[in-house]
Amino acid sequence: MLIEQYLPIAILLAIAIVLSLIVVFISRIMGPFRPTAKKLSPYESGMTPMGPAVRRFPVKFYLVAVLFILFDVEVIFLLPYSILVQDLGVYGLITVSIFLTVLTIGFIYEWKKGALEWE
Amino acid sequence: MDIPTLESLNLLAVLPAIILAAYTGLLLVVDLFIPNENKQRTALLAILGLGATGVALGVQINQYSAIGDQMAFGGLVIVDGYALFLQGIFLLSAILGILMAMNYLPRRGIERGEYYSLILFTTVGSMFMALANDLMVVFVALELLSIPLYVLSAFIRDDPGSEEAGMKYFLLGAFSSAFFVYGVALIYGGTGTTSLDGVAAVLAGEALNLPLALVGMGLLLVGLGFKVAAFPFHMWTPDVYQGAPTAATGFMSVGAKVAGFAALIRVLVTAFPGAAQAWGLLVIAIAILTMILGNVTAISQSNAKRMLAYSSIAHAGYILVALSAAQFPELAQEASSAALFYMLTYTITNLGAFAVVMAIEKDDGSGVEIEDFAGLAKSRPAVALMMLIFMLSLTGLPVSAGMVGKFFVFGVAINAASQSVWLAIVAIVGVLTSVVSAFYYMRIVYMMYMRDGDEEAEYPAIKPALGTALAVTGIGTLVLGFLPTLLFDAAQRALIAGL
Amino acid sequence: MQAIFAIAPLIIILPFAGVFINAFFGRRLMENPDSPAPGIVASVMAGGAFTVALLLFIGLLNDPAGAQVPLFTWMSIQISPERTFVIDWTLRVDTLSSIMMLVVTGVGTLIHIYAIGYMQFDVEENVHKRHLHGAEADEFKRRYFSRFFTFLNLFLGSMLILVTGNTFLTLFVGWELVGLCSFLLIGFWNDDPEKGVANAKAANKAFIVNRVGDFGMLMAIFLLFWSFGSLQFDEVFSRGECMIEGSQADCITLSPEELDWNPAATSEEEEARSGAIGVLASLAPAEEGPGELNTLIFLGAVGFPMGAVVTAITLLMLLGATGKSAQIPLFVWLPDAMAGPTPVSALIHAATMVTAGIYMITRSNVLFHMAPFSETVVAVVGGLTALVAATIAVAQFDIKKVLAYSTISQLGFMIAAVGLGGYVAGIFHLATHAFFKALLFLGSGSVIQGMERGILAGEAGHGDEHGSAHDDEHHAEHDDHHDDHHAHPDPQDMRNMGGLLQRMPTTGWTYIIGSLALAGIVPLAGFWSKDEILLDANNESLLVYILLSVASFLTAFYMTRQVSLVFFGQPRTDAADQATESPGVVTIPLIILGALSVFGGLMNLPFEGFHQLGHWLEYSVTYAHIPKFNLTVAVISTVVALAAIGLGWLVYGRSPSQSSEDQDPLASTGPLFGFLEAKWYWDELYEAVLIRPFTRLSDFFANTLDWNVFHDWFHDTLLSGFFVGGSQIMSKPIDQGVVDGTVNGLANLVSGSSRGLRRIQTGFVRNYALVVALGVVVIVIFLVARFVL
Amino acid sequence: MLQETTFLAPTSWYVILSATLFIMGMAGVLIRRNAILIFMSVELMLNSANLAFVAFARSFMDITGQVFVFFVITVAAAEVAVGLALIVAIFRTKQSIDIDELNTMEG
Repeated sequence: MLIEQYLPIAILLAIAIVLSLIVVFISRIMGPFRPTAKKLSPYESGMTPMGPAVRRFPVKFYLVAVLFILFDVEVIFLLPYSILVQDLGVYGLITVSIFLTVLTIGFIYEWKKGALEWE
Repeated sequence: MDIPTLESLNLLAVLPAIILAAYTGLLLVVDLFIPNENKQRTALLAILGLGATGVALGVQINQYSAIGDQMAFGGLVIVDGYALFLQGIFLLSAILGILMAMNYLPRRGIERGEYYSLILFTTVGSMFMALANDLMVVFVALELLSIPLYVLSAFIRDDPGSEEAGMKYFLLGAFSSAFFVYGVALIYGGTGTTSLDGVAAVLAGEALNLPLALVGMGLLLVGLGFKVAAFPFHMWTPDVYQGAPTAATGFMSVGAKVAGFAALIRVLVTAFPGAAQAWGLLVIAIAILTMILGNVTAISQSNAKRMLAYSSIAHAGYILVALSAAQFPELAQEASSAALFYMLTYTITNLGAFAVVMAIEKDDGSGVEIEDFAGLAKSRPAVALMMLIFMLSLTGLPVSAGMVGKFFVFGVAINAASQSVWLAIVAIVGVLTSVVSAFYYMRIVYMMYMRDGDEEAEYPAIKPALGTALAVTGIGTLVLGFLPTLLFDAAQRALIAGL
Repeated sequence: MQAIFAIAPLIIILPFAGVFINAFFGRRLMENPDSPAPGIVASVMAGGAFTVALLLFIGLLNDPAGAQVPLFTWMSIQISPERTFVIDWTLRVDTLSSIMMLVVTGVGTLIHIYAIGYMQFDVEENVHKRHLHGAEADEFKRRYFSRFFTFLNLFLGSMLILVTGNTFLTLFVGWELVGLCSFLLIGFWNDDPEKGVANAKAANKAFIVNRVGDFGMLMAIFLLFWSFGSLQFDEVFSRGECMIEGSQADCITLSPEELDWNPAATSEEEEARSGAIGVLASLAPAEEGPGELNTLIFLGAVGFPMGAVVTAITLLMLLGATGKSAQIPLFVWLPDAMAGPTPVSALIHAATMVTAGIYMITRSNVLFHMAPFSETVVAVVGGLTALVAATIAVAQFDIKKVLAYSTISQLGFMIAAVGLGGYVAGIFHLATHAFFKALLFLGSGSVIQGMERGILAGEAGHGDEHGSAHDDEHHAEHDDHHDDHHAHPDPQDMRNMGGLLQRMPTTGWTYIIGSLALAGIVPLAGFWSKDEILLDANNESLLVYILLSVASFLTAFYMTRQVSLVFFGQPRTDAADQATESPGVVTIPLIILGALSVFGGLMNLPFEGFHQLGHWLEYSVTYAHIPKFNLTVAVISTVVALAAIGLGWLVYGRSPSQSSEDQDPLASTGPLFGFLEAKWYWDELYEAVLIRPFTRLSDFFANTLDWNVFHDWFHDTLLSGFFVGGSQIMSKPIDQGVVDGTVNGLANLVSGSSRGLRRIQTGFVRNYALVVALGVVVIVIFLVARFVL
Repeated sequence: MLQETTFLAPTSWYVILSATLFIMGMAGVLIRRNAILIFMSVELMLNSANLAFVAFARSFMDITGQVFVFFVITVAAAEVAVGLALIVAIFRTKQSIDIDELNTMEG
């Protein structure tokens, strides 16, 4: 294969970038721009804004993030398997089910530990 | 493409490890349904599982002479005498570790079922460290071993010391394992394989890219050197040992260290006989520095746990002495068996020492200063006697396990001295430093027997669990001292086919 | 081997049985807290060991070749595919070890018996000191009385392990065990209200000083194993002699039958043997010396001439001997060791343990014979020690201190003897010295307790007019030093004694006999053995001869001084006045030992046909030789001794001082006497030469190796050059507590550097990471360099 | 084993890149004070190793390297889990994750 075959992709990229830029700036270019404090204040559906827009996330999010990572990883192993599922046959099935059992154990654990209850 | 079959996995060969792994997962779930007030059951269950594993292991050891070495997981894992012997050590230390914890955790009010599961996880990791025949397995085992330890050392919630210990251990551990991984990457780049035999073969023949592999080996040395707390990768040890709950410290001081050596010896001896001179010199240098630093720094410690941490660094040095003799192929076997035996004696003695520390530690975790040993001989003669035994053994005075272990280790170094005079030097440094070590070990003896503690200092009651642990370790130390041949032969037989 | 030798293991088993009994049932044996049961058990065991020793001795009379009685295989290590290194625990019964066994068990038994009486009183007194009453007191008695005898038996067993060992390793095990016992027994009263700490310190001093010696031993053993491939006595010696002409390889792979030649071979057997090994035929002691020992011994990659290696080994052994046998420079621990109860001083620090060094050297006579240089060093060290210690003894006032230094000096005699190749003389003196020095120590113990009884009596309140008058005049005219000197007279200070001969006749007379024996008066035991040593010295080296002669002059002198201070003249304190004789259990051993001190010489008279000991030892000591009796030497030594006694009598005996405050007559020599009284400032010398420099050096370590320096350099200069804020990591100075004072000068060095090293441990994760990273860099550089170069 | 084609970058480039990343990660660990940043630096080191693995695997046309990468990623995830938990715990007690404040133990 040759470098030329990348050309369409390159063009597509270029167009995408240009378009997005246009979309972003067109309003600024076209419309009038007379800022006031109210206008600049973050929009909270009409209410007067309270506190800074940027706040610390509660630790819960760390927890969720961690859990996400853990279960995200299993995809790494499942993807190759899913491709070869036919060839691997029983052997693959058993192996993967072992893998999933282990993950499930982890899942049961955090479930019982209440990591999944939001409040 | 060829699909491996379940037969090709040869799971039977690694049955003990698999049993333990499965059991651990199970225990983790079962523990959820055990009410908090009697987590002791979890501990008993854990011991049960270890026992079952032990049985399986025993059967294997029995058949070993008949069957010989086996491969499993298509050569990723090798089951030889070396692995069997070490697995034995790991199970022993795990059982003892749990026994101690059963008494200790409730007192500190930190008993949670996870503790026991975590110990089992670590043990599985250690076992695979010993079984590994492929850097991939070594790496996964290494992490499976380390990560639970991070948690264990931070196990006392919102106790700054414990948290600090956990954090330090974790950051540095991750740091060093990064080196390890990169080392593997370089070796893979240099030789095109990660299997130990493969690497050896390539290095023996026309290496694809030798310096890459060599540097990779160096980085492996870093990663494993960190686990065994060898200079200059020892820095985490004192802080972690001091901050972590004593039960965890005791377990960590043997389990992790021995596992680290298990992999270190296996990797260097199996995969890098080609580069023996290179790592030989490195190991010698590291051994010398480790022994000196550990022993010397231990002297000015005032906290018993910290002192023992430095002493454990020193002992890593002694084991390295044996390893450094293993650079000569004809001595590799003797050297490794000396190391194995030393690790066994060290495991038992050191666990015992920590058990004593736990026996005098107060419920708030204080009372582990060396001064707190004062007058122990009066108030707790039995415990003091135990500590005396352990201290003598750690010093290496006759007739104790430690003396025999040192004798073998230095003996093999002396033998190897006919090959390179460095070995002589390392042996001499070893003897000198163990003389030095008498200073700080005897200081505890002096405290116990020649100083009066305050009379009303009352120590926590010793529950049967801890008592058992103490008895086992104490008797073990003496037996190993008087009848070393018993196990040394075992250690050697372990090596006949191994490595 | 004779059937009788099969009982050899008993000699070790019995004492340990005693240990077991006393350790576990000792207290139960003492239902009545005053019952001497544990003591009796221990004594019986010791006596049993003695009978075993006797039986073995008889066995040896029939079969002098002796035997090696295997106990069990201690360890076996696969050195290399074809060779296994086995250490059997084998008891070696030969003429040399049997002599040692007899002395150890014999004297040991007597001292055990004596200790029964002594310790009952001693424990009683410690109960008083601690103001214990009722059950508490009883428990105290039970604990300490039985503990003492446990230790004593343990010592006996260990000492026997030492002398019966068949390999250097077993010897070393015994070596360490006796060291441990001495440590335990010196610190026996470590919880004594006043002297407790001092005792503990003394114990530690002994322990640590001995570690230095042990280090020498250990290195010697490693070297031995390294160059001769074995630790078994016979193998080592035969291989050694083989290597004089053969190569290391040939000799180490001698076939077994060549190995088990027995050193007791008589000369023609030796011829045969040398034929067998094929190298000893040409070996005549005359033509030996480093010159001949130029075959290479390979240590590591390099080969050294055999002479050098053997010299190194023997010198290291000497270091070990100076530790155990309290020779220059390591003798400082022995005087402090007198902190232990008197039976301990007698048994361990006079009769047996301290002679281990002499035994060890005699045992290795083959090696020493190969290294003339070491022999000279040994002889000179011995001679010097003999002289120096003797001078110190002249100016001591503590009755036990005098004996302690006298012991050091006598050990010097023995070391000098073995250094001169006079192994017979050395062992001979070892035996006789064991008799009379044990006697003297036990006597002193009896004296001390007599004094203490006197003190108790005084406290009980009936001090007669003489005493009280004495009392007043002191209160009237003397400063408070003398005041409390008198109020609580130190029962060990000879200035407080005097005129005890009437009050303690048995003790007194036996003591006098002992001192005469020590002074070397015909025909007492001491004369013959010392004369034999002087003979050797006279033949071998003039220097040593002079040293020893002066030393023996001083010996006679200070003994006279002591005897006249203690037993003659008027009592100088009430205590001395009311001192009373000790009970039979104490005095009977004195009498027996007295008899031994008188007739002990018979075992080896220097006349043709009377050299029993000499011929006896020839079976086990390859280079034993018997010097020709030389009348002039004998006469000179006698004259010297008599002169010294006369002088001593003139100075001390004729006009005995009346009160305990009188100056010592010799004090007129001013600084000299002070110098001697201060023990040549030996400890201060160590303080100045070792400890203080070490401390300074360690400060140097602490400050120069200080992590801050390195760190600031690294971080501020390198890292913070690129990144901000790295430098304040290290800003926290660390000051750590001082090491507990239990470690001596050497430790100061180590602990100093230790504190230095501690600074590296800053507690900052990033520094740890930094160190790791540096380690990585070094390793990688090393490996790359290896590959590139 | 490796047939060089015109447009494939030579393996050495990847290795050099990975080495650079590794060093950067190392430096990050040494100079950062925020636990999370240190932790991310460690992750950077791990991933630089992954890059090397993949590059080598490609040059050898061998799958092992890629499999290893899977394992590294997995383990890294596990480490993240533990690490974050620790950091959170410490933040709860100390209200800060500046690791230079973790120096109560020393010597």
